Amino acid sequence: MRLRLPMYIPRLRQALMAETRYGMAINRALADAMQADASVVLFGEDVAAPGGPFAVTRGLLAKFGPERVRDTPISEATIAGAAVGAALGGLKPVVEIMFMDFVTLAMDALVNQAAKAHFMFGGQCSVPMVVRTPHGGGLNSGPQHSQCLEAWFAHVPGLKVVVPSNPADAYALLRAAIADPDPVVFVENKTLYSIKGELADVPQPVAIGSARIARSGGDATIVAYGASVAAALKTAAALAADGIEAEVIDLRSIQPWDERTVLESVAKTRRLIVAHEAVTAFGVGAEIAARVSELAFAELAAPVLRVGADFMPVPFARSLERECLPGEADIMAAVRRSLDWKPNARIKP
Amino acid sequence: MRLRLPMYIPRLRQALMAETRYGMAINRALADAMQADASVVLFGEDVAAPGGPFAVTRGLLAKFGPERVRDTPISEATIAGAAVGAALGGLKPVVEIMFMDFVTLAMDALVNQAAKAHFMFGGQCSVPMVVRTPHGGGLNSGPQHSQCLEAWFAHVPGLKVVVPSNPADAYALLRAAIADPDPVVFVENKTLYSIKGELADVPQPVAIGSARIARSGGDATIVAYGASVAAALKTAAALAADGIEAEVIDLRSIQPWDERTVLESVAKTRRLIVAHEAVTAFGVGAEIAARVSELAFAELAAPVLRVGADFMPVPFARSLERECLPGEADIMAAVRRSLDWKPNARIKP
Amino acid sequence: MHMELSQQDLLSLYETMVLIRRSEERLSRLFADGEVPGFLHLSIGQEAVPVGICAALQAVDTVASTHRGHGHALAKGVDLRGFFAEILGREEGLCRGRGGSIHVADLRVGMLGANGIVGGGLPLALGSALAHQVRRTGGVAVAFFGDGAMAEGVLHECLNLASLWKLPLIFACENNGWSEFSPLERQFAAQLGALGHAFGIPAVQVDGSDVEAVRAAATRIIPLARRGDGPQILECKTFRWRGHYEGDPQKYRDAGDLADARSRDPLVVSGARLEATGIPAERMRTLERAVETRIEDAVEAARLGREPDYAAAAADVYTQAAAGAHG
Amino acid sequence: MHMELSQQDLLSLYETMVLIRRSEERLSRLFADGEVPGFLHLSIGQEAVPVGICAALQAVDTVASTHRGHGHALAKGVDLRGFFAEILGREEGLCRGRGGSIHVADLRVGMLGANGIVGGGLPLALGSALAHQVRRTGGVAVAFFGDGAMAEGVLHECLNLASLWKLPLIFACENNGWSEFSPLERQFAAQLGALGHAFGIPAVQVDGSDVEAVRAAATRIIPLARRGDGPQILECKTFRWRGHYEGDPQKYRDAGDLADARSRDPLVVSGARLEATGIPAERMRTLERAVETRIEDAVEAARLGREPDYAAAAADVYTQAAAGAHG
Ligand SMILES: Cc1ncc(C[n+]2csc(CCOP(=O)(O)OP(=O)(O)O)c2C)c(N)n1
Ligand SMILES: Cc1ncc(C[n+]2csc(CCOP(=O)(O)OP(=O)(O)O)c2C)c(N)n1
Ligand SMILES: [Mg+2]
Ligand SMILES: [Mg+2]
Repeated sequence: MRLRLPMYIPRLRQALMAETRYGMAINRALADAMQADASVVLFGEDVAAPGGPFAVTRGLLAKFGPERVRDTPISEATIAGAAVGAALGGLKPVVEIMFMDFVTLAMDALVNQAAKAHFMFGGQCSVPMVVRTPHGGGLNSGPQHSQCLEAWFAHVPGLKVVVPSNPADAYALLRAAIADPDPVVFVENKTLYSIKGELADVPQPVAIGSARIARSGGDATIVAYGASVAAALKTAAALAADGIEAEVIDLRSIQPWDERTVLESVAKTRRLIVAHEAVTAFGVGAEIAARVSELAFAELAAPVLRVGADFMPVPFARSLERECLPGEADIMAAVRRSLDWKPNARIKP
Repeated sequence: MRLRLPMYIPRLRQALMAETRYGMAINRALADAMQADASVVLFGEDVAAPGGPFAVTRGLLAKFGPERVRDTPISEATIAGAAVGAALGGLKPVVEIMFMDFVTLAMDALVNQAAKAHFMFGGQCSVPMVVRTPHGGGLNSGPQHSQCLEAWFAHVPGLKVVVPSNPADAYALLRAAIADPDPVVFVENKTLYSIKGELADVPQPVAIGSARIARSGGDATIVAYGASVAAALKTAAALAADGIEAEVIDLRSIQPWDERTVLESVAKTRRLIVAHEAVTAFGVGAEIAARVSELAFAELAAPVLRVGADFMPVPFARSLERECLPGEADIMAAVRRSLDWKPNARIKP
Repeated sequence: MHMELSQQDLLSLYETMVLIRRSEERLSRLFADGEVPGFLHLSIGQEAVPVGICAALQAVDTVASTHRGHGHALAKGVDLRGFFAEILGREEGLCRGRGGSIHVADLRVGMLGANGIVGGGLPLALGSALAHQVRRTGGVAVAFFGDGAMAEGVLHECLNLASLWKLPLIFACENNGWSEFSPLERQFAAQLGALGHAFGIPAVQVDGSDVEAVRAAATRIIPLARRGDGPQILECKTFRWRGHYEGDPQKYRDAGDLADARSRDPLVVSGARLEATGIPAERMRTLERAVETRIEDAVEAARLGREPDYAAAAADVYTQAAAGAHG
Repeated sequence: MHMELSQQDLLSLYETMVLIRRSEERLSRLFADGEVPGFLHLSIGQEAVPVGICAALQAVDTVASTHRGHGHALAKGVDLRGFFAEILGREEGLCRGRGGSIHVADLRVGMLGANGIVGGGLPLALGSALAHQVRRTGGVAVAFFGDGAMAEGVLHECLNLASLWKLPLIFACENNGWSEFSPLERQFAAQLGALGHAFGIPAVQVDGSDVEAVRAAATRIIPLARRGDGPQILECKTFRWRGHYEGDPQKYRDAGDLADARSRDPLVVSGARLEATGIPAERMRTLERAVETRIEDAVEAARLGREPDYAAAAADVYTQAAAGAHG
């Protein structure tokens, strides 16, 4: 239940809409879910006593005890596989894979077991589990600690994938993911952990699969998720100074993704830019671009353009990483290209 | 070097262009590569003494001995990881992952190690290894033995991905993959192993990244790879009976893929259908559709359409699997939709 | 060596073994006739392992199985009609025709599924054991796995985690000496017992062709896991009579090895034991015929079953219709 | 216990340990000053392990390292300037600034790279050992790994395969008792030696703070692997002085544990041994100053280095420009 707050009581509003960091919003979602449902358990590397490598699970061991909050050895395949078995056994495990790069060690459990059990066993059971994992660069962590691999999971029928961009969504989507009967890959961009945002005392729920219009505008649509939403919003603000109104859609869920909201926006703006931090080629943006290019073929005034990381492993050095990862300037350039696109421009192969 | 055969000596031509099965073409490529280069070694589950689960490596142990042709235990992570180390150590390992579904156990080695070493170590070294793995359904093998996961690898900078559709390409692309300094994922559709095709005594080389125009036509372009090429060709033949000439492009390589050949064809036909056996959503077709929709925006007379497996794990029962996997009828329907597309047709979200 | 079983108990074990044997023989014929789609891995010769272990289990207990899972399924009590209907790819199948032989599951009886991934059942069983522990169900989980699966890293991870967390988990190895077409000695350099020992997990080795011996060992160690002593290893030496899958000509196997395998028939071992208890031959034949009748009934029902419902399958990718589109 | 080393040999070991210690201390200051991007995992306190082992290696031998790899790199003889330039993210770095501390590699000296994936170096080293065996290089491969890595399944797979194939592979465990913020006893239920034993792999445990002891053990077992006896395990008990990474406040660690760690300083142990040989204190100071000069030179060079070349990086995703586009 959401409290509707009278806007003329700013002090109350303040109290109920405290500023919270993204990491702490996740922490609160975990605590609230564990409080509400004794079957929710947490395990992963260093999540219990140490409180998580990014301090996201801090305090939960003290609150819920060592039976429900557990440190595991460095055994990603078994962390994920045990989550499947635990989910089949009546628990709602929330497990952590410390960096998304390490899901490479847990793919069998996620793809061959978790994703398929409900379907493959004829609907006999569900697999209510959540895998939390941080993706993304920006910390100069180098090629094996910076990847965005969510497109892999979106390609696997049976998995859901969400990537919240702000504390309120992080809270609400994690609650939704834990409540969801199916396996959800919950992706957290590491650079977001410390960002602040409002989180209501009684936060509004968000359904998995529903996008959010982060800014309205009629001239072009920018679809983004995760850390790229902030870049898209900054780009839109800069464009507004030039009188161009970009609509920014925060996708929030990648699988399923909110096709309707995107298409409605494109029907209005006739221009679409998809931005994410993952490598452009064969990334999430490819599906959105392909789908919108098909369904809105007649409406589009310019080709759908994609903005993502350059085609390389995420490099270590500051200047290299900065140049590799997409930013405001790249989104801006894409919007400009879209706006400037001439109907009879012909790009030769 | 390719022999140019005078067409008026049909008997000689016969002799030099023997019919070979796809599986045997791979076998011959392995044997020829091992003969030519002592650093080529083979290992995997049941590849040596048993000759491979699909008999593809039969006879190689006898020919090249137990040092170079080895059976491994059931340890996919280590098979792939050892290939990386062996490649760094001066060998050219060709390893087998028995079903593509099991690459889920080998992702770390492929994605975090093999794909990145050349880049991440500043170009000091290369990783000349090949992972052979069969994908696809059609044998009622069920959800964990039928997946097509090539899109994952195409999304990883540093890996190359090829999917030959016929014996001659299987031979030539495997030789190219083994000769390639970088890691190549070599995908074999299981239903192709027994198909026959011509293979010259001195086969023509094929470069990774070069597509093949399998049939010429001016009315629509069908891009396909692997087992879907045959379905595309059958569709094209059926269309020809109605006076419609579809051009069929066999992509052969997924990463890199031959953008130029596809764009040239689309410039001519103005219509594109992409067909593959993998799940449509977030599949290889998404990238091709997104890219062509962008680069050929002005040329396209209809939206790029995609044909792939339905969004579900590949089901076991015959009727279910048949309905789930894409076939001629689906490609035909897509071509018809493309041809019938009206410029002002407006599909509501 | 182990406590004497009553004739009735022994007969009941024998009956389940006969059920598995005859079911698989029937499947073999159905496969030869083209009525079974896909692969078929038979466990003929290995029946005493699942039967002996499952006889020591309770309804709350759970088992995770392998690609060679018919015995585990039938011994854990899955519905026989649903079993045949599944393997024949029918809507009435336990998995509505979506899984087949290699994915037979019946969650109602704690059978968490056959598994197409070698070693895949190990962490599933571990997670199930965790659920038993946290939810205090009083149950234990059993991970069945073959000797070939011992080479997978996940065994190591599961031995370690089960030991650290003292999980009620039984590692039940069916050591038939073969991984597909390769013999154990070229596949695995360790003894499972020594491995368990390294992790502080007690291990028992038992003649997997002797259902009483398997049951006795299981009856001894399962209560230990149940009461909180932590994981236990039960290694059963057994024999695979048939090829790795139906249709496998077994060229890699010499006649001696095959003869060895057939020399230890769990049905013969137990049959002889039953005979020694003075059971009338007629009673045995009646039992066998009753089993065969049940099987024929299930086969007939499966044959008459419907084609699986495609729309229902498409709607079952997620537990409930999700918002938005998937593609 | 082990043969006496000449003063000269001992001094050379000591010198390399000083090189590692001072390099990491320097890196720590550079990190605090914001000159090192990313994470930094220091191996201060553990220097005797890589130095003792690498002293027993030949040029042809290869080592696969971990996230805590500075010691392995320097002991194996990577270029010092390239080392600092890499960690500071310069074009002149060993990896042209693309890898950083956690990916330092120098293939010319057989250093196959630090590794961001715990356990990731194990199969790499195994593959390298395979290459040594097949190509008859006469070399051995060393897999360095921490106690935390022992929980990864890949260790099990590698022990098995190395044993089956009798590979010239050294499993070199740096057991510092910590996996990030968690102590060994909550991470791993087995002893590495017992595990090795199960696979038929000989295991030696050694005081990893005593470089002579490490060298002696390495000198004994490496020739066994080299001559074809198969893999060997060398477990070195050692101490991590610093946090898991620089900036880690180590709240999870009590004062006693930290004091314990510091009580066994490999430099002090060897320094005392050297003193006992009657070496003049002046000679030691000269040596230390020479090392410091080399380090300062490398740091200065790195600081003056160029920003890495982005176009060159983009062109280096594959070994040579591939046909077609990647996206
Ligand atoms: C991860 C994985 N790798 C390989 C296979 C192919 N495969 C199926 S069964 C099998 C052999 C298994 O041997 P074992 O565990 O001893 O079981 P058994 O067949 O003897 O019952 C192999 C290699 C697989 N299904 N999964
Ligand atoms: C596959 C994987 N899982 C988790 C991590 C995160 N991580 C980095 S170091 C580390 C602890 C490693 O402990 P240990 O092997 O003992 O090495 P030490 O840090 O003590 O040298 C962890 C969990 C990782 N890098 N890779
Ligand atoms: Mg076996
Ligand atoms: Mg450690």
